[in-house]
Amino acid sequence: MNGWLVAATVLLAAGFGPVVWGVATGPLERRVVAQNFGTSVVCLVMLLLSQAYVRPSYVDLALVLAVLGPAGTLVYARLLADDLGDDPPHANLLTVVAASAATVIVVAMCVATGPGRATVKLVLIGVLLVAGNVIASRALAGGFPGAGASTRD
Amino acid sequence: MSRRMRMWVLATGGLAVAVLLVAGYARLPHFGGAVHPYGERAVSAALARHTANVISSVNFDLRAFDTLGEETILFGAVLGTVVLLRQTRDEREVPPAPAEVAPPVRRYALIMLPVALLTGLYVVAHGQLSPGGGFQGGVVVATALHLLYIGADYRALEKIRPVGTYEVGDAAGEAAYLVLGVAGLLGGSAFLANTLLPYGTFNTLASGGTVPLLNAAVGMEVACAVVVLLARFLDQAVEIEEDNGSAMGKES
Amino acid sequence: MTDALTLVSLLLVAASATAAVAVRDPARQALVLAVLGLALAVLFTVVQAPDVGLSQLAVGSALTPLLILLSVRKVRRRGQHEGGDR
Amino acid sequence: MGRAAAVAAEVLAWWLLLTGAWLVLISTVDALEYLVGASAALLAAVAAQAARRAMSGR
Repeated sequence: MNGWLVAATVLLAAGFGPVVWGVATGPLERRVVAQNFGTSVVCLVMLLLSQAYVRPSYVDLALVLAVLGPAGTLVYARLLADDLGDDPPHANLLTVVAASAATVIVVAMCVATGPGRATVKLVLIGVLLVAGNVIASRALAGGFPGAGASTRD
Repeated sequence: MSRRMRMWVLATGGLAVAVLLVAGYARLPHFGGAVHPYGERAVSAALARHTANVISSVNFDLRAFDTLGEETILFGAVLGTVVLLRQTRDEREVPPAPAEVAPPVRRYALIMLPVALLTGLYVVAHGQLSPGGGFQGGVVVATALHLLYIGADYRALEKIRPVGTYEVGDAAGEAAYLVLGVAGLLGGSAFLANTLLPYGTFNTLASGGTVPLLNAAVGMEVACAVVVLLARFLDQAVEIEEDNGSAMGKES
Repeated sequence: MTDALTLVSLLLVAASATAAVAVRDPARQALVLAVLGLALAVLFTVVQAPDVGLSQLAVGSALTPLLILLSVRKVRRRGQHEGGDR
Repeated sequence: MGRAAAVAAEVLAWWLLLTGAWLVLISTVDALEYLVGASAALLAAVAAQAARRAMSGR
């Protein structure tokens, strides 16, 4: 009974299920926020899977996602600025949930892996993920002023 | 050749392929069994050549010729896009308007650009050790450059991304792959054979003979190809407009 | 335990793929495709294919949305031109 | 002279930071990793400096 595997399954079902629902239905504002939250959930699941399968090399997937995930959300915030213009989504609660979940999981994994460069790598991924999530949600909440301009580049 | 005749030729050809497929399928080891003829040979060949990541060994060593085909497909696809999305006579190029971006997003893009670039290069360099390789790392490198478009605007990106250089890089990556293949030939063995370089010690950067070099060639080619591809898309979406003499102000 | 994880990831891929087909608007579809990419990356990792998962993450997280949304933008701008100074 | 020194200082700062990041990312550290890491970090540092200049030089 691998505890990490249980955690990954629960996080995937409880976290990513609503994300798929949130991105498939509802107003555009909520869909973009769901996509941003989905990036954090899957990055954390990747971290848990690398610990569950005892394969430190799987951490590279979480690293690439922590680097490129928020960039994807910024692409939406930038190119959908016109559609999001009227009431930009404010999802501070989700950002706090994502940040706290990331902190808990990274700390747990750091304790499990013990001191060393691998732990620093985990902390780096955690920091990148949380910073990216916060910046992306800030950008969604009106980070592109003058969104009313007809076309933007 | 009437239409009916053509249908008959298609039917016979299809039937023959179907028969071959079923015959081949019948002799496959059944799913989930203990016998893996192809897997065992691939893993033993990869370990014999000190390549830790068996997938990279299959991609760049055992079936390097197929990867040459994939790389040429990508090269051809980007070439086709460049031809299709070129600026035609009745279109004019309008300089892109500067975009206002919130300061935190700008700082984030500035910090993340080198970090993403480093991550991409890390994924390319360690292709034969851990999951990753030339293709994945090349895409990460190309996406890293475009953080500048996301953080600022297209004008800033155009300043540091001379498209001509990347087109040359695209061709150079493809050529490097071919040259490495021919080098195997000149080295007395077969085209793209991994007999040129020593296999090095297992699980280190220099292991796997020519696998890391082929990885680097593919990484360079994919990164440059994606940059050229995005350059054409961005040009069309941001700069190129119909020149139907409309008196509309510059709104791009 | 791995069966449960495989089952959950398969269900998520099925759900997001159905959503990708059901959504008609290209901009919204780009969003659903990004989430489908994430679900696929998890499925590939669960069945021990991290290289494919990494490819899916690299392409699906920022490159595909950028290509789709730039195309949507180009089509919209062309629409505005035909419509004159709407 | 001031501008060139500033540019060099920034590239150097980014280079050291990114080489450190490379050493964190890799699993086994040996001479070749240092060499490849340093050159990759140098490339990224030059790109970082060029990007900042392109973004601010509006």
